Amino acid sequence: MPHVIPRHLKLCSISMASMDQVAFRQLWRRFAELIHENREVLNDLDAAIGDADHGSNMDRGLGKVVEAFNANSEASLHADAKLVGMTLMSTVGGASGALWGSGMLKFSTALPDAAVVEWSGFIDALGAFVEALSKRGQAVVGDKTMMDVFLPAMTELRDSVDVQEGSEEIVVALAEHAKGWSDATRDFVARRGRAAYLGERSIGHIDPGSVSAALWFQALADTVRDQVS
Amino acid sequence: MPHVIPRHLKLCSISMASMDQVAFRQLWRRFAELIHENREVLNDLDAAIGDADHGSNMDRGLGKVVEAFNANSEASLHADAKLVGMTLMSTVGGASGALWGSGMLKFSTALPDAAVVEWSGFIDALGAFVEALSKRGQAVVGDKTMMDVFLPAMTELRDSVDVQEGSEEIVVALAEHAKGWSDATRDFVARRGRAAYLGERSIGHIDPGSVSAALWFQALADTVRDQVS
Amino acid sequence: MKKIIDAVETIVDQALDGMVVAYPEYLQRVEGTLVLARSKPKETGKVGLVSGGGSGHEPAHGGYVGYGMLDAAVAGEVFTSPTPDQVYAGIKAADRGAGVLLVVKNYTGDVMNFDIARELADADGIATEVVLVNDDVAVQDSLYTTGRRGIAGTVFVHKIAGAAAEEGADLSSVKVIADTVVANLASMGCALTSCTVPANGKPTFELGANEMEMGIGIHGEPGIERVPMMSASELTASLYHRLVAELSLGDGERIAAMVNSMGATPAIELAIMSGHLANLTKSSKLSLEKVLMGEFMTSLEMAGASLTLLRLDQQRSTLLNAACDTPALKVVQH
Amino acid sequence: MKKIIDAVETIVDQALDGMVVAYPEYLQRVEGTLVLARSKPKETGKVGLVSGGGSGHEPAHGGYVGYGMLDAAVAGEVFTSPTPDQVYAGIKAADRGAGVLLVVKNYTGDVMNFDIARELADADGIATEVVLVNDDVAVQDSLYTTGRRGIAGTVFVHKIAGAAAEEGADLSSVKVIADTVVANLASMGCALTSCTVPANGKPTFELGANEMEMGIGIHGEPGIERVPMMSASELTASLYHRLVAELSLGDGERIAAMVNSMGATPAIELAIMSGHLANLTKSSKLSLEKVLMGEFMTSLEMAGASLTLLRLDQQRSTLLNAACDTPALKVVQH
Ligand SMILES: Nc1ncnc2c1ncn2[C@@H]1O[C@H](COP(=O)(O)OP(=O)(O)O)[C@@H](O)[C@H]1O
Ligand SMILES: Nc1ncnc2c1ncn2[C@@H]1O[C@H](COP(=O)(O)OP(=O)(O)O)[C@@H](O)[C@H]1O
Ligand SMILES: [Mg+2]
Ligand SMILES: [Mg+2]
Ligand SMILES: [Mg+2]
Ligand SMILES: [Mg+2]
Repeated sequence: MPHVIPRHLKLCSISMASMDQVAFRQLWRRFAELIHENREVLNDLDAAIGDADHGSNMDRGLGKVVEAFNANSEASLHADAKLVGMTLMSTVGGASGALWGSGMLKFSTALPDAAVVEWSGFIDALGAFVEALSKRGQAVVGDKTMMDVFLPAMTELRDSVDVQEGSEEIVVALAEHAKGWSDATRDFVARRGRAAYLGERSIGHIDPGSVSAALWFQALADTVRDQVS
Repeated sequence: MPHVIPRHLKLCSISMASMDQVAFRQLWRRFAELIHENREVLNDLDAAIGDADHGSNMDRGLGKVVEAFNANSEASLHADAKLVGMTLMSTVGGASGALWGSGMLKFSTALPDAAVVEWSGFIDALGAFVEALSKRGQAVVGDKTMMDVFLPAMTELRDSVDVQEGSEEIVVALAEHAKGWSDATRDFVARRGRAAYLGERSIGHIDPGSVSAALWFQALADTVRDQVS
Repeated sequence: MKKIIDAVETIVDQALDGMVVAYPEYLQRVEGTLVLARSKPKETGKVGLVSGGGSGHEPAHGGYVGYGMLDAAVAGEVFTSPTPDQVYAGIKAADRGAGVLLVVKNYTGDVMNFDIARELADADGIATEVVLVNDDVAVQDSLYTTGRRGIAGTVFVHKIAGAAAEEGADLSSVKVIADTVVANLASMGCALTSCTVPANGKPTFELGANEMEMGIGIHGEPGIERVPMMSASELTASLYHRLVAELSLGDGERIAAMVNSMGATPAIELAIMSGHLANLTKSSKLSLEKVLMGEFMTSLEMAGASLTLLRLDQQRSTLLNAACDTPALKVVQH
Repeated sequence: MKKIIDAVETIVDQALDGMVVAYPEYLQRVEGTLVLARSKPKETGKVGLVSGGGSGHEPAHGGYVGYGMLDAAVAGEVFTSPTPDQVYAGIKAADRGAGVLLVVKNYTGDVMNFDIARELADADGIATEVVLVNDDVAVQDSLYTTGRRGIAGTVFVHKIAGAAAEEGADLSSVKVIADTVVANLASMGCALTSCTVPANGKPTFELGANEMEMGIGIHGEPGIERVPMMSASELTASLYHRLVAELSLGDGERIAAMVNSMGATPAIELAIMSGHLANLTKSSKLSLEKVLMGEFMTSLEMAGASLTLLRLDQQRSTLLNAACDTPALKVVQH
């Protein structure tokens, strides 16, 4: 695991006032790593209540994102995010591909044609992303999907953004909460996605899409920590 | 196992001068029992060098022979043997069905339209049976087939027939020899039948058809023993 | 995992090329895509039909591309719905100027990816309609959730809507016909063994030596109940009665059926089920006009079978019996 | 043993009835026999074609009964050659006054049972000829033994001899054509898993997780070598080169091929093999004119595949491409 930050540094409250292309790409590279490491876990979770491919899907798509980053140096954050969106859209497939792909395209349109964006602008773009997911997938909190992570995470970020800018504390805490929200899906009855076919039998299994969503916030935390260190 | 003869009786030399319909049917009923008991063994032997059905084939056919006996009381040995031949021919299938079926039809034509035949006449009919098998199957001794039992058994019976008529000693010894001839096929390379496709790889496995042939001689021994007791 | 493959990543790409090798007179691959289209496209002015979905259900869907059925089939990775760009390529390949009907099995992933593709086609001025197939009665239908899944009955939609399109019906008529097929369609399957998703490398689930899973999905998704192995007679009756109830089929009604292998279950077992099916329909005084028996919508090498019933009326019967000529289904006029 | 059956003893009987349920426009069962015959017999004065063998190889052989192929198929118990009375019933059903060609796979049991049936037909004044199919090159040919086995290539004999008979060729001409097919035919298969003979209840053999059996017979008979799993590319090449050598195929020659599933191996894997096949033929400058891909000669639920090559000349090519219309193989003129 790269970018490991010495423990004592974690204690100081440092913030990231803005997100630039380097950080943005680092975030997605880190996400790709985390997904790759958890590929089997995600497939196994999906095997229990779905079709055993969520890890393969995300890993395939994020591998392609990294390849796309390596092959293209885009001129702006907008272009970078669009690259991510187009790549995910065309390589992930399945429910998660449509959601992450169309979501990231919305994300990109909310980002400026510039190399850097204020932290609050980044949060707004993330808001557009989550809104796109809601629209496309129609899932609400409690439906046992990735929205069980994205929706509360968005609320938490919005609540914090006025007070602190990209604080390491906030994103580290958020990553932990995200993990918790994901774990909590274990007790839900799935109402959206493939797991919904199981009805009550979906209880007792964590939703794979919520786990990958939580990993994204882990990647965000790791990135902020690394950038501010 | 019915028809068990107390051990001490085995020592007296008693003979069967002729074979009647009762004995003939008893012989086939006993053969059917032995095959049924060894069904799995025969299938397993066939699995090793063939297609795993010799036990099923023989068991199916002999079950039908018993059914046919129960349903039809024929007027002569000839008719009984023909019933056996037609039944085997139309229900066993595979190599063994063609051989036992056409063999028993020849056997029947060698038997008189009477209820009883001299022991020597029975041996002659058996000779016709074995000859039909040779003709149909073209197998010689050493080819790793049922002929590895039938051909030497025929020689032994012919050699004995002048001296003793249907002696219990002879048929009991013959059953033992038949078992030995069958066991000996283990070392042969198959040249006829499905096992021939294996070539050298057939070495080390006993030929299933030789085992069922040996069981027929066991049935003969059991029948003679029972008849003379 | 024992499969005749080279690498997990190239399975779908290689298999599509292989389909063209085997069926050059039927199929061509749209350059640079995962789309199989008719090698001889239909006349302009006729409605195009596109279906698609994850791979691993062969012959679905490439096997149904040809006269009287589909114009293009879009493949995704194994058991993963195709991406919108691919679906869009399929739409373009199928469009002959009269719009395109998309046959979509009702899975969130398929629905969303096809929806995005429709948005792309819309921007391009290609009219599209969607028929959502949700024939799997193992799953309770509900407005508040994802609803029912689409499984083997989809092939009847291809056949009947395809025949209507071939006859020159316009887009909205083809859609109406397709929707009435779905409204009169019910399927349910069972698994005797799991399949192994190549990217995953191990069986998706485990079944005991005497267990079967009723209501299995075609992606190895869990079914509704794990039960002891049934005889062919019990199994067929159990599926049949469920479907008859679901469709409220009554005396004298006309039906078509599909006895479908999930993959490993051999034809000899399907034939035994078909025999029972004929007897069951006789007992319930249904008129069984057509049986499709074989591998139509598989789940890789899963052992198991599904039964589909379709209520027929004169229109559906005529279209079902209309000539078609595709790699996997040919109806020859006698 | 997990199978959708009712009882081991009734499998074949039930499956034959089920075939008629599924294909009433093609097949009828000859009353009281295990014979499937055309529901619409061909014109009198044409040579009849009968094939048969043990069951468990579906669609062989009942699936090939129909216009341009067989007139009757005779079933035995699973993996057990049919009995002479059944074969004889098949001969009678197929006879249209011009004699009957029997297509027999070269197994002792089949050969002898068909021979006995011929003796019966002879006594009845029906002329018969036999073509012995022995395409399995895994087994060394030898005059002193049983010779080679007949496997999937048999379907090419049905197709080509069937087309000749349909065109009105007389018995000896049909036999000559069938014999030249056999003389130019080579096949070899492999198994990834065993099958389970119903009457036996357990797998015929065991293979390790990374093992395959090369040269497997279609009844689960041992092959020639147990090897580590190969990639699709290695496997196809290994089978292909063996067949090319066996047929001494040289630059520019025309061939047809069959990529056949042993049962459980799904179409997606066959398609990958077909892709390799096309590349291999290109490299060796052979002209691959036709590929039959699918389940043509199976071994119950065995996983594995076989490859068949047939050298074509103009006559065989024409007959191969002639129209045929059977449950399992349809050639539609385009
Ligand atoms: N309608 C929906 N809205 C939001 N998320 C969804 C929806 N449907 C499914 N998901 C998410 O997608 C995940 C499954 O993704 P994946 O396995 O890659 O796709 P598929 O279900 O098509 O195989 C689920 O675990 C769930 O979190
Ligand atoms: N040509 C032959 N001559 C004599 N016996 C033969 C011949 N071919 C096969 N057999 C015998 O038949 C036995 C196999 O019978 P069976 O398994 O019932 O038929 P199949 O081989 O058709 O499956 C072999 O074990 C062998 O003893
Ligand atoms: Mg999934
Ligand atoms: Mg055998
Ligand atoms: Mg999926
Ligand atoms: Mg056999």
